[in-house]
Amino acid sequence: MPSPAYLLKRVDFIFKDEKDWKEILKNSINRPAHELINELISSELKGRGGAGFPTGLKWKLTAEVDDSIKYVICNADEGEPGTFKDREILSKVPLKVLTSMAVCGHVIGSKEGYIYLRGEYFFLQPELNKSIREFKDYCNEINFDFTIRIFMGSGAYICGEETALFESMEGKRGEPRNKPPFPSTYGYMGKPTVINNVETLAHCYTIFEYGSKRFYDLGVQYSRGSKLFSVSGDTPKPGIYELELGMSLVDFVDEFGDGDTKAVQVGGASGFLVPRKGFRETTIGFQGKLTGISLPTGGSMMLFNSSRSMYNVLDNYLEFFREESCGQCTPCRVGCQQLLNGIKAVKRGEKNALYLNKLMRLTETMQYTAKCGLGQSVANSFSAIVENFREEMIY
Amino acid sequence: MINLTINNKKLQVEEGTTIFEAAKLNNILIPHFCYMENVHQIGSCRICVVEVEGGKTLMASCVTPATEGMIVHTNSERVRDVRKVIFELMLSDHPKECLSCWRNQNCELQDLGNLIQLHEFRYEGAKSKDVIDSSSPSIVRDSSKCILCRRCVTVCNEIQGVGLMNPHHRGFSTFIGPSEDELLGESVCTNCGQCVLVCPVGALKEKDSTAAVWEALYDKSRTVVVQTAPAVRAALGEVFAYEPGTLVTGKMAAALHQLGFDYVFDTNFAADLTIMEEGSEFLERVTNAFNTKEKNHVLPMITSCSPGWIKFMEHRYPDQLAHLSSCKSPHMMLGALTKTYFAEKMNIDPAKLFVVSVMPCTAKKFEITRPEMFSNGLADVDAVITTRELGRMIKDAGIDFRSLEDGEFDSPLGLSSGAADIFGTTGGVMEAALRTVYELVTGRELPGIKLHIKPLSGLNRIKTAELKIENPLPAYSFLNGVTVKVAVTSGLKGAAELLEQIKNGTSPYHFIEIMGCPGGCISGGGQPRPVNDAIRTLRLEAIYREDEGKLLRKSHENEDIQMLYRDFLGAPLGHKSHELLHTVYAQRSKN
Amino acid sequence: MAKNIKITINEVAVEIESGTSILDAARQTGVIIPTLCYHKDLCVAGNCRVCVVEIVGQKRLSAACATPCEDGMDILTNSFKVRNSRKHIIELLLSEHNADCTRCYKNGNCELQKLASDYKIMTQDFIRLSRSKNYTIDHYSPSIIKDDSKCIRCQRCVRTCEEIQGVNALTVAYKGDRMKISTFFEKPMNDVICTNCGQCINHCPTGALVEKNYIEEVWDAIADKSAHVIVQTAPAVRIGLGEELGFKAGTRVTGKMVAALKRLGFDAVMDTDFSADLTIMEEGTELMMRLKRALVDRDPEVKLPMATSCSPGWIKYIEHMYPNQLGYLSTCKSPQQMFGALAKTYYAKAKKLDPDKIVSVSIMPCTAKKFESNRPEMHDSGFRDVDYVLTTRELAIMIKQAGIDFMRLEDMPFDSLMGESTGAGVIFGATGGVMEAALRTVYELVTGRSVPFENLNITPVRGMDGVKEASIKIESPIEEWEFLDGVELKCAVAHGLLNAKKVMDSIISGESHYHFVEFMACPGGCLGGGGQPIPTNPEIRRKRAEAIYAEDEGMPLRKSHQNPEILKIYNDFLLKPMGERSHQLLHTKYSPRERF
Amino acid sequence: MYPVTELIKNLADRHGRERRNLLPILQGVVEQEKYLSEYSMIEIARELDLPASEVYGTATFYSFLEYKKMGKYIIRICKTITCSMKGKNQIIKTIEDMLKINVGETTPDGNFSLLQTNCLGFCHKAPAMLINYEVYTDLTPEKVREILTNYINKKGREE
Repeated sequence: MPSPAYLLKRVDFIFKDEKDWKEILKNSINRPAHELINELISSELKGRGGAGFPTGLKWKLTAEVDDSIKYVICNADEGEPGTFKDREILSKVPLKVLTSMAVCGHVIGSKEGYIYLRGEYFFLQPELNKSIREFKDYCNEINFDFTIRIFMGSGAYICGEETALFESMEGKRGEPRNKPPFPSTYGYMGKPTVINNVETLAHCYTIFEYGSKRFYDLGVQYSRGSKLFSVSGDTPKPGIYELELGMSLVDFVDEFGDGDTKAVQVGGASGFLVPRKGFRETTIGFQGKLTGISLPTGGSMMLFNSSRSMYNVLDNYLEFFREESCGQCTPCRVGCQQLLNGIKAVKRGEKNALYLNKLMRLTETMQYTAKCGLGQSVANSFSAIVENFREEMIY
Repeated sequence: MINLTINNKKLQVEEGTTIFEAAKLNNILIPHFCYMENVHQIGSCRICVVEVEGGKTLMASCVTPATEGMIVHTNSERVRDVRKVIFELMLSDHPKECLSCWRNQNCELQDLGNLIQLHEFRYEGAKSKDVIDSSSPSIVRDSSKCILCRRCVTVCNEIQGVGLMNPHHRGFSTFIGPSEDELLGESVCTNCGQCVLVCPVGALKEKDSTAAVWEALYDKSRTVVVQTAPAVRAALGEVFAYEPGTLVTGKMAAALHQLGFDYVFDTNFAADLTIMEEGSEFLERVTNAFNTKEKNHVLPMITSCSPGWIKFMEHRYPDQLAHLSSCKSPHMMLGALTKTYFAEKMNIDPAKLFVVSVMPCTAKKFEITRPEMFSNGLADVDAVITTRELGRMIKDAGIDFRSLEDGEFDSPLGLSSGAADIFGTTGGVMEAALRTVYELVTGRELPGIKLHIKPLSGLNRIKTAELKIENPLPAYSFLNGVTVKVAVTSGLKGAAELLEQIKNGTSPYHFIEIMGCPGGCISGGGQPRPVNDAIRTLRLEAIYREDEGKLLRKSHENEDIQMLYRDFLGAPLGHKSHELLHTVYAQRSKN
Repeated sequence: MAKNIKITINEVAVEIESGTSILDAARQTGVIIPTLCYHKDLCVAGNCRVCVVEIVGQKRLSAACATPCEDGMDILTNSFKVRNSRKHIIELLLSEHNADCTRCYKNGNCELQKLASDYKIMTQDFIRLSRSKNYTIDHYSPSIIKDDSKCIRCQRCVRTCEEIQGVNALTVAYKGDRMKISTFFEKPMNDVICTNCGQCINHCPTGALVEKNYIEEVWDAIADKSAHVIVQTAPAVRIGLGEELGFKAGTRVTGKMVAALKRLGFDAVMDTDFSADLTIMEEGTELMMRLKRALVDRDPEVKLPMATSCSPGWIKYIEHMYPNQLGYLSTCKSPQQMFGALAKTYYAKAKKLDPDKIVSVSIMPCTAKKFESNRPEMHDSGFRDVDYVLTTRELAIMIKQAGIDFMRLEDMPFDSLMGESTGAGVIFGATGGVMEAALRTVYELVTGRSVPFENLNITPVRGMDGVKEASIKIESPIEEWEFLDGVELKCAVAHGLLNAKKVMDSIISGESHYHFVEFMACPGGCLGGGGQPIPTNPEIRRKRAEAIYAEDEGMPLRKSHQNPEILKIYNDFLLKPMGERSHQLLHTKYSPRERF
Repeated sequence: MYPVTELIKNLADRHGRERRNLLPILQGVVEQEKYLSEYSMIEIARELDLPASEVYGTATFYSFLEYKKMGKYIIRICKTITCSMKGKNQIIKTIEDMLKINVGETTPDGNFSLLQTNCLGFCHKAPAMLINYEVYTDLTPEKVREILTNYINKKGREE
């Protein structure tokens, strides 16, 4: 257990002003590419979208592929239930994101950047276009050839997955592709592509601004830096908070819970549900052997108090997955339906409680064999809820 | 001879052959369902109806004898429509779950559907009672799939004479099985599995033990030993589309290795051991009878390697149990030895050993649950899988059986003689025993071309033979001039006949071999389908081919057996043999 | 040469080329991995997940068909995790599937059925979803029946229609659990751009897409004593039928096929090859007349190159996609329709039969012929030229139904009057066959000498690559055609509609200028047609092609104009090719169709 | 020339006629017509030289691209976990009572359609809803009634 002094440390990097973005952009694009890459690698920044892939490595891999056309894409699809931080970033500090995209273009040798904005954020467009025009003018001023365009999604949670996003941008159904090949070699239009979450690019900006040391000092081993958390559910103060990674859940609940928190959903529907008895040994951060388990997260924290029935929670998640699955691969398309019908049958008493164990084994199969993250992560919350709240599932 | 025309093709057949047989002889196949060669033709399903010119109604070709000048159409419009309706009526009371049924792609109803090409859904009605009886360790009965073709009734009553499977009630609520509330596990069922063999659909199946075997295979802490019965290698090929009667011994061993079994032994080794034990027991009884004065000798001695037959005798002739040889069946012997002799030799903890036997027989699944089949607290054999189940496991593991190179059995329990191989067929055990006993008594080889006793081979129900003993070795001088009379039968009907003779004391024989299934183990309850006399003959010939192909032809010349006695058992019928290799029998209620 | 890498599969060390997928590597080492959405003709989709295998060290299982091997990989195709997952996936597929196999057309030849029986799915613990979904069956098209209750959504049909045919009649629609394979706005197959080529049927693993079968109607026709039922068999049927009845791919069963047809009860068994030779006479003459109008009369609106018109799938394709280029098509009917027209006129008169009583049945390797036979303009004989069209598969079913033991039949010859055929007629079944047959006759008519190729095999038009070109120089022709002296007759052959589109686009853009182009809708030509036995893949197509060319070499006559029955029909009935009666019976016109 | 065809022509000129411009064009049509009719899909396919079924397949994948007749204002209530915890059902009940339609239906006068949608990204101000492209958060039954009435009036004013 980290020392008690290690309480929640509020941090303020992301939403700090972005007034000197021009200057950062200018001297970043004058620094050699490998230096910028090493800066990112030494900062140990990991993807904030939820997958947690080291950003430095991602840029490095794509930079190494020699191809005249490459793309930089900012993934602003943010469909994960309970997550609303990207929208805040894009409305408050859009230029940070644009700068990081330009620097990435410089590092990997790409001239085109796209922001994949989800359909539900249609109202963000006018504001964002204004910033892009402003950014474009400055780029022409320092004759740095990098254009950024917005690509609007149309309401499909699966398009948050990187290869489904490429398919969607290519005008096709958002069905994830086979991996390998990975985006760094075969991304949008078959060209090498870097695709990063909005918040990850915002953190890159911080690293280019203050150097990797300031970022590295925050957080704990394996989970460096700070993270934006979207807090919602049964909490007196829902909203967005930038906290250091590696904090323990018990501190978090003390701060944000309403005193009667029964469970916390970390990382949205595809994340992990931690019951009260698990708070003590769970920390928020990427893998690595801190005491107990640590959970990668896209930042969504939903708190449930004892008035909530976990059966309804799981029913809602499975309904969400059943509808949002792209329907391409068997384990996910049919698996979600079986899980949903299964828990309904158990609740109505048509199947006895042992059927839940069969469904648990089914989720294991889905985890091992589904083609993309959606199908693989249905198991996380299902097993947690069925294991810890079995009575609520049956009666 | 009568001449008739079928599908305007002139034919000539003997008097009395049915239309179905007449067509079959001339390469015209008429769709049929309840008819089965060598079982029965009772015309109950009406699928094989044909139109005879001049006849008012359509006639069931399997029961209508051909008459002079008959003009038959097997495919007229009327016949095809009727056939479609009958087929649909059968289907209306059949579950539409082909893909999760164990008979998928090996089911006569599916093949018929492929032929009739029915695509309408006209009749949907009530479903008959859905009873699943899995009380027996060998056979599972699922009445929802039963088509009431009554093949199992004929097999159980006429061919096996056990008389358990019978139709009950009337009209739509007719069902086939033991009586209403009786369970297979507690009935007189001998688990011989002949009903499973002839069932065209999934109504009767062997109890699946592949799950337990897979579990053991994946459990790294256990050593998994497998043994294969003599009759398996002659039929396993049929699961992989080989012609019936192809020997696949080498490929079978290779496949078992690839499946992940740690040691692949051969039940044939234990068959040689059985000959040593049973042969000595027979000699002991004969010496009591002819040499010493007490009259408490019990002859004739009956072989005891068919568990189906043993359970039948325990039910039907409880007071003749003394005639049974006290030897266990070969695969139980090998199981016992594995957990004692082999475990010691390789210093493996017997509790960690998991013995699997691949058998052509479903009754063996019952046999391993008998209380006497445990030595020092451990079950001799932990799981029995049939030839069909082994075929499925091989397919399940994605092994391309046909392209396997031949593998070998592991020593020390893998070597076997030709005499052991012929255990698989009716008359085989007797011939193997006589080869050894005759040589022990006279010092000379058994007379007869290639060591075969001609009258004992073949498929007829009861076969007898006599063997005159002249100038035996001095130890057996009292046998000089004695003619040993032996009898062999397969199928419980024949067994009942011989037992009646014993019961009223008129049995002239000294040694009787009885197998539970007609044709012996080559057509046991666990063998691939279909089975008819032609296929039995092909498998029989394959077994004899394997026997003749071996240098080692007699059980007592098997060095590993001699080493086993030297190192472990001492002498046949010794103290250790009694403890591990012999068993007792229990009297069971008559009905 | 790609460098070799070392991997182990089921603890057996193997060396393979880097980049081969795990599936191919396993196949080379004799390990079978089950697949469903994988097909040799199509790209790798990796969406059924039945072929997942475990790579030691990785938590998740990877799809064998889509994962390339890397050096030092340790692959287990049957570990505990793999077996459990595979069983679950198959059970999931079954829970959505209408498992009433006894009544399904594909019973016994369905990949899902084989998979379920190989991997012994005995438990039935998932909820039956198929009952709660209102699946629809689309049986409006004369060629194809689409039954959604049997679809496992492996998308093989969508990929076929897109990659091989470029028609895109089928697509994947909706999302999540409502995802299904459907046409534009779920319209019946008959109302969308579908060319009925049947390639989707050939690539569908289950009974979701099957051909509309007329077995019952043909049986009733045979049983009707008053009707005179005649049957014609296409060139590609005789080398495909054997596969359905126990023979290896590529076995020629011509004689047995005729014997079986006679045993089934057809009154006259004749050969489409006869009308194939007839097509060569008609089409060859038409080509000559076009060349004459182009080179001699300098007629501006003559359309060159002339395109063959014997593949109805191709005809419907060009009517949809190039409605104003129909002039390129030869006006000849397909051999099947020519035969039908003649059957109810020439044959009826010769055999003194009432045409109304004649039922003309044709056995074709193709489902598009079913559509062609009920096109409005195919009634030139006063009645419907061809009443029923059966595919090779349907014929095999009828033979089984009639209880004929096909293996033991002795060969029998075709009946007279329209049964004679030449080697040129037989090779119609392979891609490049029509071109070769035409060149053999046209070259000889023009120059009096036979085609300058060894043993008459014009090899450049043979083989399986998408577009093939050939050109023959015409020297010192006979005086009637001397305007052709020195002309280089340029021809092309395209099979598969995507290749057809390439050739058509290059013709329209003026990039290439041929004189004569052969178009076939199906890859491999008719021998790979939508009605041929399933499975069909590249090796099987090659074996069937070899069989056809072997049949050609075995025929006594090798050129269409040597066929005695053809000469007889011309001087008895048709008088001369492209004559007045030919126009009335053997030629047709085409109608432009909406593309969407 | 139907107005839709012209609209599609302009969109195609603006975005381009490649496959990757399909989605922006579809969105443009939905913005104007509120749904993709059969006719408009065929026009798009003709304009981009794409098979019609591909356009249909892609359009039906995305929940915002409706392919059935929709009202002028499309109300989308978020039904994901936090919003449904915070009383989404009452909101739906109020709207159903006001507009006399159930979820998934359109008012007879063709003004309003009521749908449910997945997470809108306003969980901290749940429950939330979209009307066409406007977001309304922290909804209470009264607030909803008030929003709807001024939509109805605004609607009235335009006529």
